[in-house]
Amino acid sequence: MNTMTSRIWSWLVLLVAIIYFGLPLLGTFEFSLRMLRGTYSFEAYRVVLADPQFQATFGYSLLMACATIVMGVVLVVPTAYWVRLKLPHWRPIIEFITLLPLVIPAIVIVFGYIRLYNTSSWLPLTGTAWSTDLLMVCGYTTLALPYLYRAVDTGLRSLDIATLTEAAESLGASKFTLIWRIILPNVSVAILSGAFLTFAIVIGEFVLAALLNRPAFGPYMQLMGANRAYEPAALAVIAFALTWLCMGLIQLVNRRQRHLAVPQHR
Amino acid sequence: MNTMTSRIWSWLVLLVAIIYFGLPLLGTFEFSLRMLRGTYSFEAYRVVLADPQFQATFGYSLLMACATIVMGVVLVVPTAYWVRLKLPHWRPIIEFITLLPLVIPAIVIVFGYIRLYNTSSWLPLTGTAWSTDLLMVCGYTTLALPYLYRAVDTGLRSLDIATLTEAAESLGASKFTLIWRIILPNVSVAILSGAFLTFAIVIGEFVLAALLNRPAFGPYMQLMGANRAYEPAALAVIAFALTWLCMGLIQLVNRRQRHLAVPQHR
Amino acid sequence: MAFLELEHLHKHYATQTVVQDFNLNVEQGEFISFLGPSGCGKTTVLRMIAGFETPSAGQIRIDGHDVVRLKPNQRNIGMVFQSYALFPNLTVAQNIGFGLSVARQPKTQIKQTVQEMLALIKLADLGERYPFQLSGGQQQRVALARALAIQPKVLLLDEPLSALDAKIRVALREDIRAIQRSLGITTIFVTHDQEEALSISDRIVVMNQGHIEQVDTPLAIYNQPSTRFVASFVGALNILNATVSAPEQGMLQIENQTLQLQQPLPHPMGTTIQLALRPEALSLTPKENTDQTLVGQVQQVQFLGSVLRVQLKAGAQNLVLDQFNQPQLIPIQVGQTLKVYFASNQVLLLGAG
Amino acid sequence: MAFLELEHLHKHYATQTVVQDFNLNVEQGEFISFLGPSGCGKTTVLRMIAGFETPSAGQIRIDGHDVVRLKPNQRNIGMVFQSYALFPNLTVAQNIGFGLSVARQPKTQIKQTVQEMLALIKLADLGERYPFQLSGGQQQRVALARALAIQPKVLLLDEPLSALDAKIRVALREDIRAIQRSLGITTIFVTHDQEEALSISDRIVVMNQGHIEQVDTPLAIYNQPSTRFVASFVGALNILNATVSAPEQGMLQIENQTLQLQQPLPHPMGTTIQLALRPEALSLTPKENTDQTLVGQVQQVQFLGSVLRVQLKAGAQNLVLDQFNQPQLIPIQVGQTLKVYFASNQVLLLGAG
Repeated sequence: MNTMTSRIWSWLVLLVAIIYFGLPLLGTFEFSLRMLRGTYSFEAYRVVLADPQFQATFGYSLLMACATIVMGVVLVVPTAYWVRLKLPHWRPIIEFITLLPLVIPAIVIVFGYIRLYNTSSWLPLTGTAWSTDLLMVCGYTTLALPYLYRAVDTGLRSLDIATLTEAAESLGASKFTLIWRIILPNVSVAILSGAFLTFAIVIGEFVLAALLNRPAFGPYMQLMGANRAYEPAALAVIAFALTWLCMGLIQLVNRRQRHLAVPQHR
Repeated sequence: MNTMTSRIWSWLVLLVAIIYFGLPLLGTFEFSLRMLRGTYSFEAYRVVLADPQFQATFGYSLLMACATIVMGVVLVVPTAYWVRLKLPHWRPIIEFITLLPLVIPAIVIVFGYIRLYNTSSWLPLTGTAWSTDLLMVCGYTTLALPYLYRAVDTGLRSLDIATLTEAAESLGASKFTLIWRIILPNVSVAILSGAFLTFAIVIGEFVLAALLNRPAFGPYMQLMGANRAYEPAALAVIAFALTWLCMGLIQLVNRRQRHLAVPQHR
Repeated sequence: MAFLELEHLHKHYATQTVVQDFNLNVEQGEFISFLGPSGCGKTTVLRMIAGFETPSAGQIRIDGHDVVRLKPNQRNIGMVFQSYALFPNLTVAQNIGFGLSVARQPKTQIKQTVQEMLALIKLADLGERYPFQLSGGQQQRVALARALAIQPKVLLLDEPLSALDAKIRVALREDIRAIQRSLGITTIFVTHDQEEALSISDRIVVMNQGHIEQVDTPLAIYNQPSTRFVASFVGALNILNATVSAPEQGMLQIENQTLQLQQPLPHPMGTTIQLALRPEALSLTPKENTDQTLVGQVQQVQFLGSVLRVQLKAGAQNLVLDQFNQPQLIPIQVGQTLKVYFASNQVLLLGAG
Repeated sequence: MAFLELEHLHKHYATQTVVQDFNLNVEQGEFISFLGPSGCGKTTVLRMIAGFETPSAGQIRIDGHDVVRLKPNQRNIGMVFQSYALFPNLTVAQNIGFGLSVARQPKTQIKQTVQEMLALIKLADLGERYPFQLSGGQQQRVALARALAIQPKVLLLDEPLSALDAKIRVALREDIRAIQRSLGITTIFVTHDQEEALSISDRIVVMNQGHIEQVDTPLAIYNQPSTRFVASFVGALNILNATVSAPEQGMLQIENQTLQLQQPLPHPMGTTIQLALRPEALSLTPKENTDQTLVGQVQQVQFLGSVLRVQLKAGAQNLVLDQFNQPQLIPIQVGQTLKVYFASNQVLLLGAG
């Protein structure tokens, strides 16, 4: 086929990507370097990273993110497996449920949670710090569900779930053994990419943390954004760099897992 | 297999869904009915729907959503097609680009846009209302890209793009004819579901509209939320009902498009 | 008492019956094939034995024990699938050892069994490979080894060769048979390919629309088909309409040509009955036992490699003849009239049509 | 000047050569098969003719015009794919009419052509169905009609029968051949199945590792293979090591048994050469032209339906014999010693081994 047209398209895609994402990012980055008047410097970054508030809130959100990922994986992997195996007609419904968080604004969820689990309710989860954290992890899991479910479901698609299940059963394995030793390792890349997104969501989340009044990174960012000029730009760039790091790691894992590759035809 | 275990799992999934989504929603709904003291009524809904501000902002956001969907489809369908056909090794990169908006907070994008296209820049897009709208549609397209691209890409997965392309070419068709007459109709369901998500995102979006100072539905909701008690709850319920409507429509279309079904094995 | 007993097995789903009144006794060490067109229920019976489907009615006994209520992972049955179904994240050795590791056998024991199995399937050096690094034929060998490693009571093979190329298919089926013989394992092999079933089996179960048409040895299935379905499904067949002219003498008329079978016919004079003749039972040259002839006009000559297939027309009726290709044969011309010889004891009577 | 001319076609990718110096002239109306194992480059040549691949060097002329620089949609070539590649959103009639509609033919004209095509593929009533409502065989017929509707100069078929069941495969290949004959369309058919190629083609191009091994009629390919690859790829073959004992008289020793071929041998006395014999050239009973014999011991008897395959061992050498199944044959026992008859003119000389 015409490689010329192919080239032009490739460049067009790149151009769109640059205009859409590159330029704003570049603008932000350039701005973040101008904290010291008249010269480019990393002063903004130094200030941000040295702030004990930054370290505390980031650490807290990191912890929340990990808890969310664990809870999400435990919920999602068996569910996605089971839906594919036994309830294929349920898939549209499940898919719909996992999309709800995108559609119902986070504020509705929080609003509902606070009404349901406040100190005077039958399950006063907002009473203590640890139970509020638990509530928050539940909320974050809700927010992360669509990405995690979709990622895992896509990962499962490349497996012949039904036959692998039967093969494992005929060899004497239980469902638990199967999920732990066969399914989980085979969707590990999918889980990783879902986990990375979960991480990004939890780190940046503001509404839930603010309303439940927990010391998370989102409110801290918002505070900085409202009161400072250069630091938020630096924070955005840091977040972006973290993202690239994660992506790089995922690519690396991907390359090692080439046994999932579909055989090639000529 | 054991239908008992299957049943238990089904109920468990349902239970989780109810606890996560149902209860908060129900709480919100119940609250929205209590505008008139001592009795349940739809007063909050009447007030909301009668508000001319509601009608104006909702109409404006509706228009923006449609423009975003059109722009998104025109960008995404040929790109996704081309990437699948010619640049399979580009897929991880493209996938990464489409994920960026989830990770880079909207505020960074807007911040960059305003710096780049303000009235004193080389392309003063924020100068007039219509060019600001254009900028906003671009921004929304960016936000909607991940969902739209993933949906279309998933839709394309069930087609043997390479062979269909060759078949069409051997029959004398150009690439444009192929995309218009074969690819687009075959991913129409995927586009619809992507469009629905785009719609939901644009209707609820706040940051972009507020910073560009356009009369959209998001800022209106925020305003109501800050100043009223019962109306925001009513708005959330309305948004949810709209969602269900869209989902119902998609299911309907899905059922008509059964020729995309994968043949079943026994 | 047979080793594997299937009694009055039924299976129906909401709207349709897929298996009805299936009865079969399999002796220990026997190699049985289920043969039939797709949708005939052969795979469903196999899956009921494995435990992946629950019979609507009937009994399944292995070695005297009823297994219907046992879960698949309690039945100790080896299963090989059409799609290989190897675990993609495990090496070949780990795949083969999976069942033993699940059963918590000691590691040294597992290692030894895996080595034996690898030697058995002639892939001793490939233990550390991953499934995606193997060819289809090799993957299926590994799947076979994996199923055999747990020393199952019964080995079930669900169209294991369908996904493979023709030459590999033939080689692997011979290997499967040899391994089965050497281990003496009771085996059920599901296939829609008649040559596969005929070449590999001790006995064949021919199925159609959920019921058994015939259970017999390959030779008997081919040479004495008991139903019209078996006759036409297994092997190619010429079906001829003939009119009985003298039942006691076994005399028939086909398009004004007379045949005389060596047996009286149970039909009154004037009845139209159907005869069947295998293409390879016909010959263009007389042989010692060919006591019957038919004359026809050549419609088409097809060269299939080892076989030359001649399509003739006798009046309104089609006749296909197979003969081995021999370079010195005189070429046959389309339109030519030829005499076809055959033995009366090779005629299958299909009854009044 | 031939209708389709391929001259010195080469195709290489970065690291490997997939087609080298491919030369072929195809006459108008000819039916040519490309036969070879997977990866031999046969599909690549087809795709170069269609325009989906660009040759690294060489020329492709159709009806005298060089088409190498034309895009696929300018070449007017009909293509049928293994996976059918029907457009899932169009009905059968719309699929068949797609090429005409792209060419902006008037609607009445399109409708008429579609009707003719539907009649040609014997699916006249199914025009309003969608592809997913058809069986595999029907879908492939529609794909054929779609390719023929645009009245292409050349019809290219890329393993069109590989995805179908055995019986449908045979029926459809005969239909394809009949349609091709009736339209007189120049056709290239790619396959890895030798029986398919032998039964359907005017000429066969046997390919191996990117080059042509032999181009000839099916009979010549089978009976006079010009290379060892062709001999062993097309049909089954016994290969025997023999020692030349008297070159002028054509005398050979195989495991202490003497053969005498009817031709002098171009090898000195004492040379070890390889002979090839088709399994169907061997017989258990003497025939008029069987002037040679070998004695062997029965290793295995396989019943394949119409054919009974006997595997013998003569000393250290394996010998496979095919004979038609006949019910009255005396059963052959494993271990039995048998005499095998064959004609010296059926022996293929493969040269010094």
